[in-house]
Parts: sequence; structure tokens; C-alpha cells
Amino acid sequence: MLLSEFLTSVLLLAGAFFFLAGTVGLLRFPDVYTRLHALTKADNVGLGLMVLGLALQAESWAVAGKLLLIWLLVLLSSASVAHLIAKAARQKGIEPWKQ
Amino acid sequence: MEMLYLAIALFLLLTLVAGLWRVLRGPTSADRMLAAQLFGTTAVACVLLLAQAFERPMLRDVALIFALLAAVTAVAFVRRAWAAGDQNDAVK
Amino acid sequence: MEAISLLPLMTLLQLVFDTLLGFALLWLAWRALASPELFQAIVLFIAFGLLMALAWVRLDAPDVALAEAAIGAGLTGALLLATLARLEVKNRAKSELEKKHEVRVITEKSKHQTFFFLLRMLLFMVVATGLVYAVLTLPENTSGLAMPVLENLESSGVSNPVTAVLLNYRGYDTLLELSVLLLALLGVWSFGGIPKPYRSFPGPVLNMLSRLLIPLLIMVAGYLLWVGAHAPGGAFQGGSVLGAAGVLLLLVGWRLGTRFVGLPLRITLVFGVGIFVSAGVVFILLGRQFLEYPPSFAGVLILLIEAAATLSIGITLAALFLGGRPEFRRHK
Amino acid sequence: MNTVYLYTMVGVGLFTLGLYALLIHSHLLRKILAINVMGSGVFLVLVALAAPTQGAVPDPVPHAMVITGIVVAVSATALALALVLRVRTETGRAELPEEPLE
Repeated sequence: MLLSEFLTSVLLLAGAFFFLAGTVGLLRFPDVYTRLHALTKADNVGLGLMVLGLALQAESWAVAGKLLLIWLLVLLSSASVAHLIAKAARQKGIEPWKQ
Repeated sequence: MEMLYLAIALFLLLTLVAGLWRVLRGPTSADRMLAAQLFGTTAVACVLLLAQAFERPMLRDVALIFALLAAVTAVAFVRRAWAAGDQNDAVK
Repeated sequence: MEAISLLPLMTLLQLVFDTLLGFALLWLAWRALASPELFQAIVLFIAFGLLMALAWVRLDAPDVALAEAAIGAGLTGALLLATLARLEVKNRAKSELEKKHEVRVITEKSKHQTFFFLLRMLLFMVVATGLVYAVLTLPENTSGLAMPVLENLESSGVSNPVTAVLLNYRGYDTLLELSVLLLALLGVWSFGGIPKPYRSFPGPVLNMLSRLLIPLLIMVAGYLLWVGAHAPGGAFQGGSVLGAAGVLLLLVGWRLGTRFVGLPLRITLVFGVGIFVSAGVVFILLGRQFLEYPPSFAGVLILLIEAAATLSIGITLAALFLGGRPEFRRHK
Repeated sequence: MNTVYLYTMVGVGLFTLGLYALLIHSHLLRKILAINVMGSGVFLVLVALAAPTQGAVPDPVPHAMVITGIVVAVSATALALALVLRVRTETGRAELPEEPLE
């Protein structure tokens, strides 16, 4: 097995782990704010690792660039959307969870 | 390698299906919308993996469109579906 | 050697993926249609659209997947959520009662309705069985129209077979579909002016997001239009992305200046159909059939028609989201 | 060939589900969702049957039909939603009147 294939496998598995963690967080965390926190990990880190892994196998720099662009776009929208939803939730008067 | 791509895509599909539970449970609309947001990202990753597994480079454009439009539904939610209630309260 | 031994496992994995996706689609559709709350139903429907795009990917239909991604991820969800907001704002006091009513419709089956319930079930069994039978008895291993399309691809002016079908071989269909879009918009406009606008400022984050995303969306629409000649993409996909850009602008609170709302907007709306028809008529005058292009310029002509169509589709979809004629305001 | 049959059956299932929901629900928004699900079912059957058999190319004609179908479906949905809002303004409700079945 080539080194690049090995690295890709590790990165993809790590990415999948973050997606799993994000989903578990979405299902298990107690309120909307903590769920947001879990979710953005899947978006940012999970997809980032996967994109990195796939970019190692890309046939050209342009493809790697497109993969990176996709990740940056998801990063931008997930960060903004998380902010917007959290702000709207505060305005609606949803209280953050306290232990 | 194709096996690994496909297996991870399948795994992501499973996490997506598990996430549907949050849409059913809620309790608030924001929770449901959050789950939909996560589905969007999962779909992006899934499409990228399938593009690599079946050597269909044009599928990356599908992922690009998902990534670009991920925000539109959520913005519609924040600006309309949730804003409607606030608007109504303000009018009273 | 290794590749051969892995082949059945790969097929099995694909089968598991397809089965899971198929069941997820059916389950989502069922829940979206039966869930007690409308908002929940809409979110489930948005997820349904995402999975449909994955199904198109699996069925090796990237052109369709692009269209579904643009429409399903952007437009449908925004349209449904905006409509739900307007329905709820109109009388909020009733909404609790409505929710109960919704639940009642789904769960309550009074005794004398049992007979009708069984009758309905029987009817649907018959419909489903008939459809399954019809599909299973279709002749196998027919390549459909794939061969004739590919054999004549050289004279169509483009190398993407789907674009060739849309813009050349079946130009009539596409022309009429563009007209259907315009008719839908006319229908919406016939209800009068746009509903009361929401007066709230987008705030810095949304401002930044829209400033970054909208130019990119317009660029990607242009890219899809250009790439459509030889790879998946084209006027409908580009137009849908452009429409989503318009919807995002409208959501942020931007409105077309009153100077442009009248004639300039209408000219843009009919631009696609207009160019399409004039290209057809010009070639009739030159002694050809309606919508028959000479192979030497077909490529350029198709790009021109597609560019006009992309613009018109995008603006029409955004105008449909607005929900009324923009020159009147129906303030109540 | 398995993939083709699988997705065709899912398409038939979606169509039937949508038809059922279209008839039993009285809320108009739900009926619009039902019609969209029915449409997706039809599209799925069309594209699945166009899928290639053993390494051949897919039939581009159904693909082209489905692409325009998707765009036309969204515009029809927009018109239907505008109609629902109009019904709501005129009658104060967004569902059909409930009538006894007998």
C-alpha cells in the first residue's frame, strides 16, 4: 500500500469519526446551543479531514483546489448559520441548559 | 481503496439516518433545522466519496452546489419561519 | 488478483448502500406526509430532497443530481418555509387548534370509517400492484434512445448528450417548458401585489454571508452554463443556481429598484423564450425547419440560447419566490 | 440489474405513498408535499429505467425530461403555494372543509 493511500485512509476514518461524534452530540446533548457545538465539529473538522484525505488522491491541483473550496464554503455557511440560529434562539427566549 | 470510499459513504448515510431521530424529536424548530444542516454537510461528504469511488469527477460539482446552497434554507428559516413569530409579537 | 476477489464484496456494499438509501427515501416520504407538525414535515421533505440527489448520483445521472441539488437544497425549502411563515403569521391564535386538527386527521379513524379505510387500502394495493406489474413486464435490455442520440452527437454542436437532447433534438419540449415557467409566474402575478415585507435588518453576519455567497453563486451559474456543452450542467442547472442567488438576496431584504421593476424585468423574464423562438424563426426564413440548426453553428447558437434561458429561468424562479407582482404593494 | 429494480420499486412506492397522502390529508400544504413526492417517484422510475445495462451509456432522453421536470415541478409548487396563501386570505383556513364520508 502506498503511503498516500495509507494517509488518505487514516484521514477519512478520522473524518468519519468526527461525523459520528457530531451525530451522537446532536442526539445526546441537552439543548440547542450544545447541539450546535457538536454539529460544527462535524462540519468543520470532519469534512476538513475528509477533504484533505481525498485531496491526496486528486488527479490534479485544480481538483484539490475545488475540494478545498467546497470545504471553505461549508465552513463559511456552517459558521454563519450556527451564529444565526443561536442568535434567533436567544431572541426567542430559549434558555441555555444549566446543570 | 474504492471499498474504503464506499464503506465510509455507507457509514455517513447511516449517521444521517440516525440524525433523523432529532428531526422527529425536536423539541424546538431550531433543533430540527440544525439536524437538516448536518444532513447537508453529510451529503457533501457522501457525494465527494462516491465521486472518488466510481471515478466520476463531475460529481464534485454536485457537492459544490450543496456547499454553496447549504445556507439558503437555514437563512429562510431564520429570516421567515422564525421571524414570523417575532413579527407577530411585535405587532401586538 | 486481489481486485477480482474483492469484486463481490464491492457489489454487496453497493447493494447495502442502495437498499438503505431506498428505505430511507420511503421512510422520509412517509414521515413527511404523516407527521403531525407542518414544520417537521417540511424539514423531513428537505432531507428527502438531499437523499434524492444521492439517488441520482447512484443512478449515474449527474445532470439530474445537479438540478436536484440546486432546487432541493436551495429553492424548495426556502419556498415552503416562507409560505409556512406567512400561513402562521396570519392567525397565530388558531395554530394550536390547527395542530390538534392535523393530529386528529391522521390518528382518528372513527368506526364507521373503517370500511372506507379498508376500501382505500384495497384501492392503493391495486394501484401499486398494477404499477409494479407494468414495470416488471417492460422489455429488458433495450438501450432506449441512447444509440440514436450518440450517433448524431457530432451534428448537435455539443458533446454532452443531455444538453444535445434538451437544446437540439427535443428543442420543442425545452421551449414549452420555459413557457410553463412563465405561465406559473403569470399565475402568481394574477393574485396581485407582493405580501407585506418583513422589516428587519439582516445584521452583520448575514450581510457578510450574502456578500460572499451571491457573487460565487452567480459565477457557479455561469460555470454550469459553460460546462454544460461537454459535461453535466446546462441552462436548467445554472438557472436554478441563479434563482437560489436571487432567493438569498430577497431573504436578506434586498429589493429590485422601482426603475427596473416594470419593462426591464419583463424583458429579462421573456428573454429566454424570445431568443429561442427567434432563432427558430430565423432558420425557417433561411429555408430550414423550426428549431433546426445547421451543424456548423449549432454549438454557438446553443450556448447563446442557453445563456438567455439561464438568465430567464433564474429571474423567474426568484420572482416566483417573491409571491406577487413586484410593482404593486399590497399593504394591509 | 439489481440497482435498477430496487430504485424502480422505490419510485413506485413513493408514487403510491404520495397518492395516498394526497387523498387523505385535508391541509393544502400537505397535499403540495404529497404531489411533490409523487413527482419524485415518477422521476426515479424514469431515471432508473434509463440506467445503463453492463457498461453501456445511460439513455440521455429521460435524464433531459427529468431535469426540466424538476424545474417545472418547483415552479408549479411556487404557484400552488401562492394559491394556498390566497385561499387562506379568502377563507381564513388553509385546509379543505372536513366532510363526513357517507
